[in-house]
Amino acid sequence: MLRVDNIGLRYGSGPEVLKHVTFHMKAGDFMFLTGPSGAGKSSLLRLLFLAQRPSKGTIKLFGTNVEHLDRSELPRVRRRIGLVFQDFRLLDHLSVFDNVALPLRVAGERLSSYRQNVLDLIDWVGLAPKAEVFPDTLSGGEKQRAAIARAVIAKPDLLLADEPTGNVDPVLARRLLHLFAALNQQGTTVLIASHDESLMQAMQKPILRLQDGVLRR
Amino acid sequence: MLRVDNIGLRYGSGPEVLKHVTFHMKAGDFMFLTGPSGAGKSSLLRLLFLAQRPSKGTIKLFGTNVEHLDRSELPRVRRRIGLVFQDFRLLDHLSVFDNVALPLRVAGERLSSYRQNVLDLIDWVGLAPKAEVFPDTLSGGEKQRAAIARAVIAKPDLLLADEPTGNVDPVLARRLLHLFAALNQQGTTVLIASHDESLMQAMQKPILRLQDGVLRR
Amino acid sequence: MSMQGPMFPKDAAPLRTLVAAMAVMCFLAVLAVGAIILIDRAVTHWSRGLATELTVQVREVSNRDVEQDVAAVLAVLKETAGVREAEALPRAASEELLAPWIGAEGLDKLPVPRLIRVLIDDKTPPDIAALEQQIAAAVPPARLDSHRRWEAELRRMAGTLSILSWLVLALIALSAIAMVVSASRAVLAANQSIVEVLHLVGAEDRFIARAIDRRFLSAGFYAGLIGLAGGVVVFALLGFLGGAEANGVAEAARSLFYIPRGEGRYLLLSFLAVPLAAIIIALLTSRMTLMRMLSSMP
Amino acid sequence: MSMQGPMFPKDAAPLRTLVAAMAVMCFLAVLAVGAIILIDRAVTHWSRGLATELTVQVREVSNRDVEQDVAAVLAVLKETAGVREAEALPRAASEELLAPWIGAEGLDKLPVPRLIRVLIDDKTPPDIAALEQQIAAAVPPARLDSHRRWEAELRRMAGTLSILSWLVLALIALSAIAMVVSASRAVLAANQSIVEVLHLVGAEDRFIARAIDRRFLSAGFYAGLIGLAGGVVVFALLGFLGGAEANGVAEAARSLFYIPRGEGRYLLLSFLAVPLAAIIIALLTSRMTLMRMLSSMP
Ligand SMILES: Nc1ncnc2c1ncn2[C@@H]1O[C@H](COP(=O)(O)OP(=O)(O)OP(=O)(O)O)[C@@H](O)[C@H]1O
Ligand SMILES: Nc1ncnc2c1ncn2[C@@H]1O[C@H](COP(=O)(O)OP(=O)(O)OP(=O)(O)O)[C@@H](O)[C@H]1O
Ligand SMILES: [Mg+2]
Ligand SMILES: [Mg+2]
Repeated sequence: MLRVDNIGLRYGSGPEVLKHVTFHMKAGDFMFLTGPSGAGKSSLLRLLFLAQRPSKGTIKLFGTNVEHLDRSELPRVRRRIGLVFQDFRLLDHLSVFDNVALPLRVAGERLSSYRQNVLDLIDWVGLAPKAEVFPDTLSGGEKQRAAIARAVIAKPDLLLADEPTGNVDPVLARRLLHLFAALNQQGTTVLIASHDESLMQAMQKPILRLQDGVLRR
Repeated sequence: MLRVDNIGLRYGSGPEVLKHVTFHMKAGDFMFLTGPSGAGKSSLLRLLFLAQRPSKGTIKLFGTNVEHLDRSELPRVRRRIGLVFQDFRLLDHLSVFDNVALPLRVAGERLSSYRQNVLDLIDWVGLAPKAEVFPDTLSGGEKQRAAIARAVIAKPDLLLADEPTGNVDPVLARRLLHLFAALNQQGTTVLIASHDESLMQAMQKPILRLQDGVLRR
Repeated sequence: MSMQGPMFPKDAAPLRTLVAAMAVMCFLAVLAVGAIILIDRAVTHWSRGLATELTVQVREVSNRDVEQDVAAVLAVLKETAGVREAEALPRAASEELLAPWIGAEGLDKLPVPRLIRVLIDDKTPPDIAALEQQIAAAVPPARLDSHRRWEAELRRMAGTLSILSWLVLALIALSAIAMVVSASRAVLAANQSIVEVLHLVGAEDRFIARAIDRRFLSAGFYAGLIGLAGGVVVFALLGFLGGAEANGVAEAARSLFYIPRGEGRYLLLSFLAVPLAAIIIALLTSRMTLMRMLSSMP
Repeated sequence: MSMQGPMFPKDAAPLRTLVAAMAVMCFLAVLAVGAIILIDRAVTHWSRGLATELTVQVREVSNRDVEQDVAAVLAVLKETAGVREAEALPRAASEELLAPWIGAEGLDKLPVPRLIRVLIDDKTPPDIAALEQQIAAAVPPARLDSHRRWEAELRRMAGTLSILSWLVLALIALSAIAMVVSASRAVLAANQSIVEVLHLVGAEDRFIARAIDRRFLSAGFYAGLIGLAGGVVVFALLGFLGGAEANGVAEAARSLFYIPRGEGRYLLLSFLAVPLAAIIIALLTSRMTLMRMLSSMP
């Protein structure tokens, strides 16, 4: 499903941000990724959703070595991955509805086929009254929930979430993690970067610990 | 010091985001502001740092009613307030050093007079190796620390921080809160919006609880 | 409910700048194209006015009958294709011409040349040089005066003007390209984060390119419309306001709206070419910039 | 260590578009100003060439001595300020002129008018109309021929051209203003979040305005330089490349670089006015946009 082999990463000529990182996830796994600020969690996730190429090592996604994929094949791979960015990356000129629906639209699906699903999910994350609103008027936690809804709307095979609960209250955080767990039950492989020790403990899932770019189990 | 009297706020023709909010802080107070996502914490802070005018009620800052201040007097008032934005708002075209030094530069101080202070503070928040770097290459937690450094560099009389530890690990979060506490000991009034119950409990400070725009003590 | 919003914002400041730049480009280019056409017409008009009337002088020579010579020249002219009218002027007309030189007193004793006024058909003018030789061969003391010097001077000036206005059109086009390129890049730079999100969410390059093309096409369409309309308004104002003074500009500007058969198509085409060029440049730039942007994203 | 960076980014896409827009505006305006000057010089040049040479005809009248009349006219001319040279042409010159009209045979029997060639000082031409009357009064059979018709025709054409190029300058200026305004707004829109942070951090409005002015001033400076240089290069190329063909443009373009005393100041000023205007427009727009932006922030 997902196999990371002896990966190294440096930005430009800077220091190594990731060193010899090796791990794998089977289909249906649910794991946390944690570590102090600046440890390289976001960088590792960026490699996994193909926003960045590693300086060293190989990444296998869905059974194929990513390096061997043609550029034109990458969009299809990306569409199987759901993403929650640490800084949300909502499109400010689109309504919450359109933001959440984005992965479906990009995949060429028609409005009529996904309209109800999108509205249901928006309702589920508690944004029903904000569906028509533009992101710049949302509160921090509301933005984060919209970003999560966008990541899961297409029922991806792999879900990568970068601190998806940093801006919401503990109650809501638990609710959102249940969303991930439900998705996981349906077969989605989930990897979540988080700082929230209590939340991670509550979920009782394996935890990858990064420190200065090195993975310690 | 800070007195909020029966304040109401609505954005445009939307619903009331804050209703009848009344509280005050004496000089040297340290308080937390909490509540579920979308409760109005950021909105209340925005009112206090004069980024927004209330629809109703009055705000007294440093002993004067803000409404009675002339526009030309506001910058001086703002310079007595330190801000941590929920979304950081670092200037991407300035180095971390310049971002942290911004309030001093805006106040007309000379580089030679603040250079060492800024470097020391950057070191204290753990960003020494990143002082020359531009914010878009920082990790989430690093950005947050730079934003905190910017808020405290001028030793403000009032510090308003909007979820200043949402993106850092618990160890670092505690360290940063100690920074606020140290400042508070020197006389700064501190108000911090946060979701982190364990952190708030550890500090043993009064907590304002907002829910749907209403304050419950 | 607001659904299916545009992939790229419709009304951002950089896009508005692009529209302004393209509109200004179109406007100036329409002015330049119009100026070229105006100058061309004015030259045709002037040189026609000069060329439609020729004069033949027939000198009175001692051993020839001047009246016979005039008749002979008229005969030649009548047979020439392109000559609409040829008319011998009375002796008085010639005397009038010579009077300031010689004084009226001496004239009646003198052999005065006869003048023949020749009107030429605008559309199918005869070969003037051939006609000149023909007349000289038939009647040696006859001379064709075709106002050549005048025409040459005017043509030289018009040629200069024509070169200048083409040059100006070229320079406007070049600077417009520079500006549109720069404005298009700014539009794409402003939308870089959107491109990135779309890319990461799994959009094909084609999908992104089509969405951006749509923005540029509608920007180009409005800009072209504004620029074209502005240019036409200027020429219309020139034509109508300038009516009082008969200074040639107004007349020529008005003539822009009088489109003779056949020519209309080209005029319209050359005006439409301007916004089309603007749109194509904007599209090409945006496409190139987008592709460079995307190729930097793995 | 990188410290004291600029308050607003130096090299953002919207700023580059503004520089491009201002440079293009300056370039086109320099072209238009240059064209106006060129046309003005060309007209002066042409009409001088025509006006520097006058001819006086003195008819041979029965009861007067033509040689005396010629001498009298020459005397009048010598006393006239602005006449550089006056010279009676030999009778042969007059006969040559009349020959095509009358035929060489009859001429020796005829009273042929004498011609006086008059050269006029370019800088201080005499009052032609007064001179005409003076000559006619002194010597009734003498007539001054000043090529007036020619001059009038050329002046009309030149006037038309002059109006057109002023109009083009005005239109370029207007569209440039529109463009610079739009580009300046885009620059400010792109920097809105920076303005907001500075405002909230306690910057005085003056502080923000000064920081932005600095960007616009340096943008305007570079743009002006580029535009001015471009314009000068075009005129230089026109002057040097056009050398082979003596078509008037090259000569006139070259003359742009020959700056007579006194005139130089104005020429330089009119060229410099162009980037200055661009900078002032950009500054005003940015200031107005900034103030509107700030006044929306409490
Ligand atoms: N684009 C970049 N260019 C250069 N350095 C970068 C870039 N992105 C991240 N870094 C650096 O790489 C290191 C790891 O960053 P990363 O964002 O992966 O950390 P993180 O574990 O997500 O931290 P946080 O918990 O604070 O978000 C940091 O020191 C950061 O400054
Ligand atoms: N500019 C705005 N225009 C309209 N509505 C807004 C605006 N800013 C905030 N809101 C709305 O006001 C409400 C309160 O927002 P606020 O940002 O104050 O919440 P918060 O308590 O900070 O939440 P969080 O913990 O998620 O950051 C939210 O419902 C939000 O959507
Ligand atoms: Mg991170
Ligand atoms: Mg908030």
